[in-house]
Amino acid sequence: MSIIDWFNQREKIEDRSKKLDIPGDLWVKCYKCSDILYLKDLESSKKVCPSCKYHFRITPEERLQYLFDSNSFEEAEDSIRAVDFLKFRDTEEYKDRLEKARKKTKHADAIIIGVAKIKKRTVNVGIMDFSFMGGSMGSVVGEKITRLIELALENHHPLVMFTSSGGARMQEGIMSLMQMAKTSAALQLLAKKKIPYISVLCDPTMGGTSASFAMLGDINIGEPGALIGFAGPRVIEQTVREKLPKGFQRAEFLLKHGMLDMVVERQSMRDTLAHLVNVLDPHRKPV
Amino acid sequence: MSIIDWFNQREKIEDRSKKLDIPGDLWVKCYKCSDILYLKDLESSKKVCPSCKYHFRITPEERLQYLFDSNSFEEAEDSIRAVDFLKFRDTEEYKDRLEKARKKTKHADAIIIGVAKIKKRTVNVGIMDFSFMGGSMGSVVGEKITRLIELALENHHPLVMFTSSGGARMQEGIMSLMQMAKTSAALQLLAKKKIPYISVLCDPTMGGTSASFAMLGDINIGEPGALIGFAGPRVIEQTVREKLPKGFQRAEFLLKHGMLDMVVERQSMRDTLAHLVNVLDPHRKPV
Amino acid sequence: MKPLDFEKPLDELYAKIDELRRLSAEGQVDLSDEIASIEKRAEKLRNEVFSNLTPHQILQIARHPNRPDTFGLSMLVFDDFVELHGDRQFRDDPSIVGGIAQLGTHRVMVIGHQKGHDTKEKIYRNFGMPHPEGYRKALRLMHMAEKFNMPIVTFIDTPGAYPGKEAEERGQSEAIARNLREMSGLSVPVITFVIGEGGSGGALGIAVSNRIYMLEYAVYSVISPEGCASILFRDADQANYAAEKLKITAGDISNLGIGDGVLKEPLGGAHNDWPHVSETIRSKINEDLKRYETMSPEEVFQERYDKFRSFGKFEDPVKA
Amino acid sequence: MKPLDFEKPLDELYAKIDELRRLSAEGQVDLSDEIASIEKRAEKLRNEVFSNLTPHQILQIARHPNRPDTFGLSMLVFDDFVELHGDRQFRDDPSIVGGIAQLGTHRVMVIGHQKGHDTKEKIYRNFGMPHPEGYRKALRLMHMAEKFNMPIVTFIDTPGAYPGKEAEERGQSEAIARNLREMSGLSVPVITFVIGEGGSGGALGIAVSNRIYMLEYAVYSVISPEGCASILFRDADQANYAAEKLKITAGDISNLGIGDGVLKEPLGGAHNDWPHVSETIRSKINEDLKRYETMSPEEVFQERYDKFRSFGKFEDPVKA
Ligand SMILES: [Zn+2]
Ligand SMILES: [Zn+2]
Repeated sequence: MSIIDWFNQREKIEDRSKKLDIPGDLWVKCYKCSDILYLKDLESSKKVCPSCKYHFRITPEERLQYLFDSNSFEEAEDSIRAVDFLKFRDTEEYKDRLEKARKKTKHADAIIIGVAKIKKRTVNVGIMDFSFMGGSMGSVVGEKITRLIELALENHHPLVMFTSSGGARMQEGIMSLMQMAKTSAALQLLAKKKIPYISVLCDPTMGGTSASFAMLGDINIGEPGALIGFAGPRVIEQTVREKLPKGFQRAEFLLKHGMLDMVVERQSMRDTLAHLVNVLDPHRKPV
Repeated sequence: MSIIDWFNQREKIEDRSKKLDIPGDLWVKCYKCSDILYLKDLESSKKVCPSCKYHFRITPEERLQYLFDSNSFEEAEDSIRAVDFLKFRDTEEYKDRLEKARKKTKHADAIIIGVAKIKKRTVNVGIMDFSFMGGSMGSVVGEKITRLIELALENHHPLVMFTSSGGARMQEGIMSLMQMAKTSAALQLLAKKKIPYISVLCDPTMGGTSASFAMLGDINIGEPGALIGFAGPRVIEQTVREKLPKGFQRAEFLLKHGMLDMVVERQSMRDTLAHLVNVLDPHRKPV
Repeated sequence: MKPLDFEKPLDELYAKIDELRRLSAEGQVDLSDEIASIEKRAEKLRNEVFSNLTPHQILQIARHPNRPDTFGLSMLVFDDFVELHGDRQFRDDPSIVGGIAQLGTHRVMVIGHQKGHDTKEKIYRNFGMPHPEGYRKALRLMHMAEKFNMPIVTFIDTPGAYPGKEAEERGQSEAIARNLREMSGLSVPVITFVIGEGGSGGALGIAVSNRIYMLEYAVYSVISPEGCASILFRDADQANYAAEKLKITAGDISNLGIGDGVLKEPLGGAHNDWPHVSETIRSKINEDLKRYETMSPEEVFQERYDKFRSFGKFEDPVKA
Repeated sequence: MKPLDFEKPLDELYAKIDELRRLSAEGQVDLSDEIASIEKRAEKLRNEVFSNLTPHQILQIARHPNRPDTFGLSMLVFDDFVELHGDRQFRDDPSIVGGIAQLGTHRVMVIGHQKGHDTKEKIYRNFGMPHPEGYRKALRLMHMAEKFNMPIVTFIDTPGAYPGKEAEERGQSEAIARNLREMSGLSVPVITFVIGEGGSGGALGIAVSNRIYMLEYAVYSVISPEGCASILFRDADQANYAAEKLKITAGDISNLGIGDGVLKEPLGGAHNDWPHVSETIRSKINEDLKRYETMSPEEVFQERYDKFRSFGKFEDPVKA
């Protein structure tokens, strides 16, 4: 149900890093403090607003670039494709939505997975892409995450997930719900084998994604300001008939409520992850 | 710390079933509703006030009589005796307190243990005695409980504990604190061996007793109205500087707060225990 | 009891029959022929109505206020149900109930949602919408079941996990996620019956099971059709259509390979005959328990794991 | 910084020395002989005072506001301490902190009470008195340590578990009891340092350990001497006497067979020299970790179990 807010806000969301087409240069307006930022500056600060520390949503490519050793990412399982097995049609056909999302993001679905190196240590990494149909989890997302976990079960390297998702993909009905159980079940095997799993919850991590693999890290890290929860704020407000307090369901709120181990700024994320991977890695030979 | 209230209330407590010496017959005044009850009636109702259902504190002998098959109890480890190894003296010497308590209760310390049958099934049973120095846990209580658990580890019969205690026995200093860990550690072995443990929390179960073996039942049962908690009500009131609401730390309150599986009246206790023992018993041959 | 919308014509016929019977009984006229004829028509209409229910109509039956519930089934299907309470952490959540029961020589742990029937109970049970502590109680009981080697039976009937403020504060996501992971690792069999409304993660949180049976008029969905309509169609009135598209009925769930069978309900729906439904469920459980007795804990685990591992529909040219 | 009561005469001498030095420095008179003489007296007095501390005076040192704390020691003893938060259920309790650190090639999980120093931090950390969620966070971290085969180091410094309303509601007893049971079953070694106040169950809840070391002026007690006095003696002023009777000092705890060693503090107490204390603790941990490297998980478990199993003083004519 949490995906409700996200679908309602669709346009607004995609507007967040709206480019202002001022001739000559490219400028961006901060979603939070409304400062006008020079795009190059924003990029060199890893898409964190220098004025207010707002963490812009970023693409999987940007995340790889900011956090992992250059060119170390090797994508896996990139041939899997979603099918419209329910012949689902709302205001648009699922098929067409998929097509559009693929064109827009240049990705086959809402996640890429593979292995990458972080300060020379190999990790299994999955990065969700909110701009692909709200990062919603259908069969492909669930299958790729599961295969990524299976990869970790083979190579014994730590697993690092970056989540950003409105929840389950309604267009795949009950099958999308089952991906919650499938991925969590695979994590159960991972836990049994004592392979470390670090979950980095990015903005937003809601619904079926939050209520499955995202929350199950040995260590859960939040990005500053990330919205994280089961039900969406709008649904909650409708249910309890009151306005939610400022900061509700933000990463800092979850930290206080015991759900996250830490909230880490994007600037320090690479160091933090590299350190944790180093400390937890069962291989743990000096690199 | 919880034992504070209990020591402060000492006289009051021992007054609870004060006998009114009316010539000719023996009458008792209900601690809760102040009804004057004919002692024989009270005894035939298992020391539950017919008017208000107040559960009087009872002796280990009464508990055996009300709940277990007649004469089925075989006491174990009854030779262990407390020693005053700290030469503890407050307003009285520990030695003298022990002596008085032994005279009063006819027990060596604040617990009896052994095997008994309940509807023909054998169980390992421990029964604490609040009237022995407030049911406080010193080395002897801790040791007897631990040996009882070890007995269960050998004979594989379920363990049933009846707790009634103000907490650790201060007169044995740090050694009494360690009994919490010793008994809980033994329960860890019991859990590993999957031998069922039913904890029946009677009035009162506080402090170090509550914060160790009493809370660790596979199934936790409360007696109606029993006071159960870590800190005593008076200490809490001093700390938070407000009056506690009615019913705070009573068995029904703990049920609501998820700490107990059920609250069972003394009248149904035998049936309930027999049923649970029957269902959980790993031997589980029909009797 | 108020009839459901699509039952109204049927209900009118029954009212007619009752009236004729009363007249007959008063002895003024013999109306037995007329009665027989109308009864025949009613029977036919009933068969027609119930063999052509739309998903949205089925949803109404699934949500029927007199739908059999977890407590009722615990009493009717099993012997000696004893309720156990509490998550040992925060609260006893009345919207998920559980306890130990017996079935012949078997002991089972029964866990299920409880919506409540009258207004007071509904509020007390939060309309069957659990808080995190409900899932944590369920998990505690499941771990107890595993410890004592008891099969687990769960009954699903919830609009969903509660979307409230405190539920979020106390980690609704964490509680459900943990259950999914832990249930998948259990060494005892878990048999699930979707008896009413299978509402999304709120249902799945106690339904990572070896067997998932759907009562004939139960539903199971990733989102309520109303919710789906208002999001995707931006029009809550499209709930009918969404109910159809989402494939939420017992038949659909089985066709998709998620359900392991549809359990026939008495004509008119399970709310008309709880004992009938209980009998169906009991014999299903007995059948399954017999099978699980021959399986090792590892096989039981693996069966459930393989089941959920297989869920998903996609194209994979490489592995195809 | 305010001196403790029994430090006052000493403090006055030091003030005198400072004054003489200042005069000397101003070049008016040469006071070096006098200074040397008073320094000698101060040294002697200091040795006298600290070799004859009463348990109650030791308690004052143990509670010294500048006593080394868990955060400080985590930084000084180890490398790269990373704090981890939360119980994954309800709240992150700031009165128990923990995280992963390194010590040479070892990785360890560090957990301890944090009282706080200034008023604001003290309130934030509830004066080091944990709620149930503090114990649950500790347990989560201990299970993580066990999963990844990390030894655990705990630092004890608490007046006790918080005796508050919400702590009771959320199961203070349950949380502590569970920790006692679960800690006793850990397959990784647990090394505990009582660095300040070892307050009853609130301390024990993270101290079911293979090794229990006491800093020289730390205390460990079943109840605070003040509490004991007001209960048993019905007179809070008897706290001095109770402190003596309860046997709470490092020496007493070791003599009773509970402590595994007393770690010498710098003269005047650990609050004067955190690095000194850290060095002592580090070398103790290194020594122990070397030993545990040669032991199997089963042996590590058994060592701790046997230790706690042996606690208790009683007469047993039958088994004697
Ligand atoms: Zn900004
Ligand atoms: Zn009464």
